[in-house]
Amino acid sequence: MTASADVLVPADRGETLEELVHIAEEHAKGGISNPVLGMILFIASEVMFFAGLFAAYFSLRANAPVWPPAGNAEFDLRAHIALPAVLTLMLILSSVTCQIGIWAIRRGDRKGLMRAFTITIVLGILFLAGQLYDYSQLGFGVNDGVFGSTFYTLTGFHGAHVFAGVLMLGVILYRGMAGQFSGRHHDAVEATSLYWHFVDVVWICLFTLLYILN
Amino acid sequence: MIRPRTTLLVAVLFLAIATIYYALSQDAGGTTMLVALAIGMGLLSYTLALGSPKG
Amino acid sequence: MATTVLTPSTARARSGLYDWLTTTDHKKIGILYLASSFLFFLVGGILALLVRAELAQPGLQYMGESAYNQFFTMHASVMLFLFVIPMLAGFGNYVVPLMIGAPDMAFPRINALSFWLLPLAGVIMMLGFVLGGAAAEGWTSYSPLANSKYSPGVGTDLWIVGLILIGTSSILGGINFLVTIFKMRAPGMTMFRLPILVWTVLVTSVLVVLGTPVLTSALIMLFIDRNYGGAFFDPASGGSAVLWQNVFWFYSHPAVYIMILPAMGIVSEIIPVFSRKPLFGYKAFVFATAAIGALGFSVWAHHMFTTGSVYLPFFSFMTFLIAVPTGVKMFNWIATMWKGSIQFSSAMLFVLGFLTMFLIGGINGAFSASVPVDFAIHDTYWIVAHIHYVLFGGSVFAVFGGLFYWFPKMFGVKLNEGLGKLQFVIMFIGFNLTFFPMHELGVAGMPRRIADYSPMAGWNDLNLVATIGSILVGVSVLPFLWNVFVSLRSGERAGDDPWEGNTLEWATTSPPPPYNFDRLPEIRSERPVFDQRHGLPGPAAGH
Amino acid sequence: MTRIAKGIPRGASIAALAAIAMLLVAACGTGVSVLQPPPAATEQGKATEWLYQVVFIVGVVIFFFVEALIVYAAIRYRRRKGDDSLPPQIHGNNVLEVIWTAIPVVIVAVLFVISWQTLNTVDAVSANPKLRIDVTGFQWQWQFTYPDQGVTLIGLPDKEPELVVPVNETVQVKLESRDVNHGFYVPAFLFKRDVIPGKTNVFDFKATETGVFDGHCTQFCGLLHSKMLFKVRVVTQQDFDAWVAQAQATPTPAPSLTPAPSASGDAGGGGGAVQPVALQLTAQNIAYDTSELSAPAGAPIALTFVNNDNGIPHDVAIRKDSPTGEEVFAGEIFPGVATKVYDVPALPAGTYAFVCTVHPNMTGTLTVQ
Repeated sequence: MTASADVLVPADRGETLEELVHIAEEHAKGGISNPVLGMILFIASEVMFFAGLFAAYFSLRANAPVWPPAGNAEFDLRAHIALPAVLTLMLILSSVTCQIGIWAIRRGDRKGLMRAFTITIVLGILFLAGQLYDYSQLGFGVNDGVFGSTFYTLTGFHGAHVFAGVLMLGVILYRGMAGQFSGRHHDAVEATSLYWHFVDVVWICLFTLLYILN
Repeated sequence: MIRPRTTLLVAVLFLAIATIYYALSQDAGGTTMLVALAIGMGLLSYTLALGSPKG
Repeated sequence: MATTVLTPSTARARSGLYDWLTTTDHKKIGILYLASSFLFFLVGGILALLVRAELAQPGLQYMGESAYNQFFTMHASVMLFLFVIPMLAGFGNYVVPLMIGAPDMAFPRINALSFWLLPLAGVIMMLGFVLGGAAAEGWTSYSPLANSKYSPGVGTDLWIVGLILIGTSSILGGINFLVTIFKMRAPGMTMFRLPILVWTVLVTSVLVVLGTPVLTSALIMLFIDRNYGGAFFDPASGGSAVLWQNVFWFYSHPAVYIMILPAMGIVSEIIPVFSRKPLFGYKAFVFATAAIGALGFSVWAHHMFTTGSVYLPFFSFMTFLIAVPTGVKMFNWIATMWKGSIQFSSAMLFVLGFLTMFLIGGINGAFSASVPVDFAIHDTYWIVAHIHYVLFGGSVFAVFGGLFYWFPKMFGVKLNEGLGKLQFVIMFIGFNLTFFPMHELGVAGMPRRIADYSPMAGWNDLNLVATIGSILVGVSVLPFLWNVFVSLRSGERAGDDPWEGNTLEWATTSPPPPYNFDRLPEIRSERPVFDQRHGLPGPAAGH
Repeated sequence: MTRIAKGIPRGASIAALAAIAMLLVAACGTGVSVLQPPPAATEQGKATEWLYQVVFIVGVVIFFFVEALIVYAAIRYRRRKGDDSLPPQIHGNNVLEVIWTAIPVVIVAVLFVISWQTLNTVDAVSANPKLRIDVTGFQWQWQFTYPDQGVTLIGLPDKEPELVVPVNETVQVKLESRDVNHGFYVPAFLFKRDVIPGKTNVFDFKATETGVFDGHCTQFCGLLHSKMLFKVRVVTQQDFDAWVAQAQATPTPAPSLTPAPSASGDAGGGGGAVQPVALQLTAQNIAYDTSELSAPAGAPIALTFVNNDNGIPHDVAIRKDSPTGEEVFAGEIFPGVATKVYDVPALPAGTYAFVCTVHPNMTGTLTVQ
């Protein structure tokens, strides 16, 4: 080994002062805001949370000799698809209204945000109520073998996420009424809407898997 | 430093691992987690690269 | 460099207990993390000593199987989830914002929440001991053993709840680190000028953010099985016992890297400073860290070779592959010391201990990557030796190195070097006395997690040696406690930069002001403080 | 600089020489075996043993080589007193990085390939083995069934079961669990395989020498995991045949595990001078439903024992004073779900313990007045 082989000076050194100033300015502008970035990372984490539940579902389903397991005619969820289908449409619609709210506040339209988010919250609550009603109509429980366990765990934890989303939307609404958001300052609104969209996407996967591909 | 689109290679990497894994083992559970990991990794690294200041 | 003295009025405006309970200052939260983790280290250590006491001789001398099973389960749970992971998170909390020249973490209040969840979770886990028995299924909590049918006690439910809280704390902490590292860097602190510790915390945070939720979902499924008649892991109702192992290890193998990568980061900060050389192969180090993180997600089933239900060559290959980036790191550390000017401070001694112990822990781990050899040593004391060489000989030695290294920054006083060296010598000898014989016990066939063994099995002497070693390890903590006590009272004043450090935390006062920096040096390499001390390197100024 | 640069290969070669010397000392030390598994007693185990030796030697060489580098660097480049000079600031060397990436890649690739080859030997399962044995694990004992010979053995806490097999013949073991995960491990075979509920694992072994070998449960399985032991006795074919004949003649050496008929009917029998006292006890979730029973002195007891644990064997044994005291009665062990009536003879007044022979943690007090 000789000295010439040693990398004595990293290649990326020696910016001019102008370059340094430029870097500092770029820092000040800085990409995505912290709350939104944090929320997207949290969503990535939630993806893996549901991955664990989905992994259990697929693994148990692959192990089962028949799916849905024999012995309970109620396991055929396609017979129950009407209400969940309506709920799915409601949740998709709520994502649309949520996004309308975002577009409104980006324009600085506070009233538009309030209106859109109120509708979103109402749709979210209706979804939860509809799901609870749906549970009450199903002829099996969480203790009915792997089918009951996976069904209620997947939909139940999704429901819990919808509930959390409704609470977050409520906080946004409350803060919005207090006049805390503007066209320039509405990171919390953006973050909440991303979460709401994510919850929507999870439901579409669940609906497809549990009801259509059952 | 790295263009956000380049970071999606991480997702491709894990999709490749998931594919190989499924081809070899036919294990539904593990494959689900690896595919989800590809999505999670992709989302995470893409936003981090997009969201962070240059340099 | 002149020492900047804080004006007392600003520094002491709000002090006392209330301040510590409500603080959102990353430095105070970091110290809280370290203190709470150290308390749990003592708790876990006492549990370990109880386990070792029972194993010193064949026969049941001090406790029944029930107590023994609770003790080893809680020993592992406390050490992994309430000591090693939070301890390293504590270092990250204290050091990362300083190293990147930020005033605080990105989300200071979430940071406080992350911390306060931990003691809460610890208390919930421990409550089992007074409510009819703590969890006793091993920290891996294999189902169906952990189902309510075979483990009806409330201790397991408390364990699950505690672990979910710890997981939540980790995820929030991981997100906080990622946003901080990506968004709060000082001007000039590009990604490839980040200190290696920051890189390791970054990769660790990715593992935490994407791995921990899988554990959360596994724990929730277990909780549903136990309390609401779920059937996920109950073969009698169509569930799968192997499924638990899959979801559990999908998190818990990356968790091993969560527990070692920041320790490697600490080592990578200490070696260059006490060798007076830059880290050899900085970029190789970054890539090796990323490679370990990525590979870490595709080796989970190497804990399940003996189940007969995993595709063995895939996981064997991936596991072997992890040895490569780990080896790269080892050679880079040695190359950093090569031709250096090595000072044997206590911090450096612990790091040298780390290198040796981690080397053994890496090699004896490679045995398990070879599937047939794993069939011979899996679930024996060999594995106990392996995890302790990695997590104790590795992580804990690095933790003590880090404590000696950053203590002056945190409190403005140095820890006593003599006591530190005494501690190192006792701990190093005690550690090897405890865990090296376990290799021999393992190949001889002693299974792990047994409360008792036959006096005819030929394991008596080695177990006695291991127990004596464990007492030495216990004793070695005493000089440290005394050291902290006397040093805080009358330690040698450290000054801003007692070790001639490289990274930005040494550019501010000891302890730093609440907002961290009055002014930052120019950042043109991964060693801004070194550059400032020796003159900025430029293309023209090559040595 | 040049002087030090020359020092590197010299240092490395010194380190390598030291490593090899130490290795030779370790290898040649007659009668000294460090970190060696017990001599393998099966064909499969011998393959694993060979692989272990290879991995071991590679590991030891790497350890001494790297450790020598660490020690050499630490001593050779220690800071002398009063030396304040700055050593050369070397940031890295790409050639070296490639070398110490490539060499480990080659090493692990070789290890992987030979491991895979050995795995194929160890894991191979014969289509027509000479002897089949069904091994069932349950908390905290083993049951060995020879389906073709009609022999069943079951272990008890004070008497670990012994798996008897002929030497030099392929034996196929089928592993099943009735409750939680267990591990079938024989150190001298250098082999273990998990015993998992809801999943059947199969492996072959061919013992190469006669003798008695210890076996353990290695997968933590609850309270008395450490007591879940067994032995493997490898005998010649003649001895094995003789053993089988003897085992078939004596009606099952250990209590039978055949499911009991639901026996509410055949209880009424045994009418003696004194009318028996009826008592009931239920076992569920590895626990008795009560910890207190009482009965009058001098009267026989008709103890209706309901075992509600599906597939898990229980019984009721009555012992004087304490669960470890002198046994005065032992009922038949049978798996659930089933019910049996035990005819317990009349007992003198006193305190007794009732306990499950299979699960010593299931205990209660029987007061006879």
